[in-house]
Amino acid sequence: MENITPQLYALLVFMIVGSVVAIETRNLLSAVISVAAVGFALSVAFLFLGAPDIAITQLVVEVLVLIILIRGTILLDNTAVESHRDTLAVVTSLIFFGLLLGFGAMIFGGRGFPEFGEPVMRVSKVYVHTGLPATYCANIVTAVILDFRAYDTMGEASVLFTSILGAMALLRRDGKRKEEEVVAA
Amino acid sequence: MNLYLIIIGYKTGGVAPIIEPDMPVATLERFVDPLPQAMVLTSIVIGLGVLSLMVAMCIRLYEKHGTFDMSVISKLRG
Amino acid sequence: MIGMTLIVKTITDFVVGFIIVFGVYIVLYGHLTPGGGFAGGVIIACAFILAMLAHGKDVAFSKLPEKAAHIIDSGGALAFLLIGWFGVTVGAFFMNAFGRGEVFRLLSSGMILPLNIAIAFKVSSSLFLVFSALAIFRRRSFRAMIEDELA
Amino acid sequence: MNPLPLYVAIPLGAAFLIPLLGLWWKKSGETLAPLFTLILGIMAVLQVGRPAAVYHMGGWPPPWGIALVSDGLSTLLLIAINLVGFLCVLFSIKYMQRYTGLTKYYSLFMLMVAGMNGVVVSGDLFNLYVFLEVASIASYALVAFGVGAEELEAGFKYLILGSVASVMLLFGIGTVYAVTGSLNMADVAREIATQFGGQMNPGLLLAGAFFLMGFGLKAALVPFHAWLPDAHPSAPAPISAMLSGVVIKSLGIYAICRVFFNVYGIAAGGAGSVIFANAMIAFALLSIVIGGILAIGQWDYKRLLAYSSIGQIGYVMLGIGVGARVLATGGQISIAGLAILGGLFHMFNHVAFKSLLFLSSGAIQHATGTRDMKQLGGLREKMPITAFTTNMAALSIAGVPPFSGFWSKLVILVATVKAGYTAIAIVAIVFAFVTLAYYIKVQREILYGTVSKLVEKAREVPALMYVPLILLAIACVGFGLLYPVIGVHILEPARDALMNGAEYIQLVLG
Repeated sequence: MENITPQLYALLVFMIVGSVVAIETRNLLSAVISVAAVGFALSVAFLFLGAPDIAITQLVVEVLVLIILIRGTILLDNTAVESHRDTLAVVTSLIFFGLLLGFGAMIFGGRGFPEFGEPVMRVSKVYVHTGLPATYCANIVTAVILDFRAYDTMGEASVLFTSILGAMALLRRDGKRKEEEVVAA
Repeated sequence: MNLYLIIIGYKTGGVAPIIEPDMPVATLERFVDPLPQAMVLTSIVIGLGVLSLMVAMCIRLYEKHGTFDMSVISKLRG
Repeated sequence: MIGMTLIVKTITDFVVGFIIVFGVYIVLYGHLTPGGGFAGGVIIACAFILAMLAHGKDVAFSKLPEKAAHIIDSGGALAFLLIGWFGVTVGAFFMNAFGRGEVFRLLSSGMILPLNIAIAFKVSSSLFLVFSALAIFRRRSFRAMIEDELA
Repeated sequence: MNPLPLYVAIPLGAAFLIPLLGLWWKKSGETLAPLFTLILGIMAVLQVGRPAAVYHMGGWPPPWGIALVSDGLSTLLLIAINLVGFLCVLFSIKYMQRYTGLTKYYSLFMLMVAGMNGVVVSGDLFNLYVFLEVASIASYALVAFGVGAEELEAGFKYLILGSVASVMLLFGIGTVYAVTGSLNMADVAREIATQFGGQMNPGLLLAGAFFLMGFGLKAALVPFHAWLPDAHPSAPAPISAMLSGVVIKSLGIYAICRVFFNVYGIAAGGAGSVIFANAMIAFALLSIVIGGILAIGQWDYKRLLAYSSIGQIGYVMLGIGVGARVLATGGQISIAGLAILGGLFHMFNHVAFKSLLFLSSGAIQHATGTRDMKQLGGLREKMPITAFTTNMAALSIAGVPPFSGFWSKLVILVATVKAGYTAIAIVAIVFAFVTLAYYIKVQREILYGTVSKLVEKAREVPALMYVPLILLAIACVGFGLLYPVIGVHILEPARDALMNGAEYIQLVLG
């Protein structure tokens, strides 16, 4: 069991720097790009942590997000936003950083949590051991999401369906009909 | 918007408790926990969905106001 | 000229096929190797989006008409639900009602493969749709803004 | 056959079918949505009196697969969601003719119903989260459905705050999983009860705080209420009725009850329970006070109703929180039972009268084109049916004696006094009078008084719109008079489901 902690810390520092840049920059495009950089670093981190499924998904989603965000921002408002600091945003981000630090300290300090690298795996032990004989599926993650917990995946598909439908609904040409059409209808 | 994305990213990295990077190795004892991975996969999808809805709303708002600056847009008061 | 330069167009034509094939591979082997319906679907959607970026929306829509994309979108989701419902015939919602097949072969593990395919169809068509809606909306609204300014 | 998965499968199937058929058949939404919601409503009513049941998704036994659970509490919520859903769809048919994209509207509506049903029947923490997201995302889109500047901004605010809530919930669920190694609610509950016993693990405390914040945001309890006064007035009226009537309850109150009573076992009185119970009472009091004070100064009718929702949710939470605190500190079980019963009864009543108020506000807006109370007046003469139903709902929510709202508030107050929290009870009584005050303002400004210029031209709304109003008005009166029936068959099973944590574990894990 090789030690992967140094690489993880390096990626973590990179992600924190990237996100700070994303919050602090006043140019929308560079914010989008630094967010994407954080996403790619995250994908590499997943690969280190033994989650190739997640790494692939994160990677392709990140590409798509990058395309959509650049497409959405580049021609709209490429000028730097020169406005005053939004105090609310700063306070919220500080609170979240505090929470994250506390969270990280608890996880790594082990107060009440299982040790890092030693998960409880009470339920998932069964998935790992009976996954192959029960579902004939070599990829246990796929076995979990599409067989043991297929109902969740249906929910996930409906989430995507909902949000896409919602986006299409919001992008329709006119929201309300003209008064005369209503009378006619 | 960016802040939200970053939070999503952190959470997905932070939650998964992991043992060992070898997935296809036959020794089952060294497998990582698959359930958090399934959760993270779902949450990535949800993040993508929320993002596309948010971009749609942003574009519509931009069309109405000509800016992304929330202090200009804010007309509703609690 | 609609779309980007000739170099971009040629390379896009060359690459799009490979991307789609790769996406299909990711989908079909989701139960054996990393990946699955969702990741594969996004890859396929990216191929269509690439074609759209390079050639403009008309060429992309001639490959996959908007109405067809709507049908695949709803149909994929409906197929997922129906496969789940098929399980009721043998006992429970989402019970694996198909033959299990042989381990490590393409046609194995029952309903997982069809579910992956259904998700892939759904994801790719819906992402293509939302991207085209975003792109088209932007163009239209800008034209409206310019017209407003002229008027 | 156990009908539990149908509560999710039917509306989801409808939601996928409506846009598909809508490509050729423009009226698909208006035809299919009322049909399917009617079926669901009938199913939910037939659910009353059945014993609690568990359904194993995919045939996998509970800790490994996902279990669906229906007990008294789920049944209560299922009835509320599906019946109000049906009435709101019926109301939408005429009301929504002013909008475009109707197939998308009905599809999103069905997805919202599916999401709420999924939350209510789920027995798995992560599954609850997934369906909560389905319902929330559908409601974000529906709030902004009018795509006006105000609607979009309200929707955007709701989306951002809702996403923050979702992230908190995911943190909480991840923490619970990390500590207990399971996602099934009953399994987690057993693990907490046996492994951690008296003292709470810090991880679980943190997760509990995240759950309280996340679900509190969805329920719009006061420190987290900022989205509600914008979102509710901006949405189309049937959606406001759904949001205020059932969404904040099934995604917020129900989830808080389920997590803290059935998973955390607040009744067992661990070290963390008193903190959580105190937090619930504090949020409840803040909601009552701030909701009441802000409501009285509003001149926008729907905004007034939105603040009133915050105040009334505070009463629901007060009943539940007092019950939780009494149980956690080892007080008398009968008093706790009374408090929880009052909270649930008030929730059930609030479903009826707040949906009614929002729907009738929609009818008023439909007829007069405004919701500014200063421009309205004398509506009683021009729109007698709408005015009558508004009157019923206002009297009921203000707690005037023969109506249902009076009885539920009375039960909550009696339980609070009995439990020894006299100061809290006095605050609640004072703000019950504030509620009365702002509904008197509603009556004076809108229903009575001189007929204003806009009201002059108003006509009574079409039958498809006022039939749901009349049905809900009957419910408002009926719940008060039929309390012996409703109490025994719907509310008491729900209360027992909350108070007997061990029974829930026994039911699911067998």
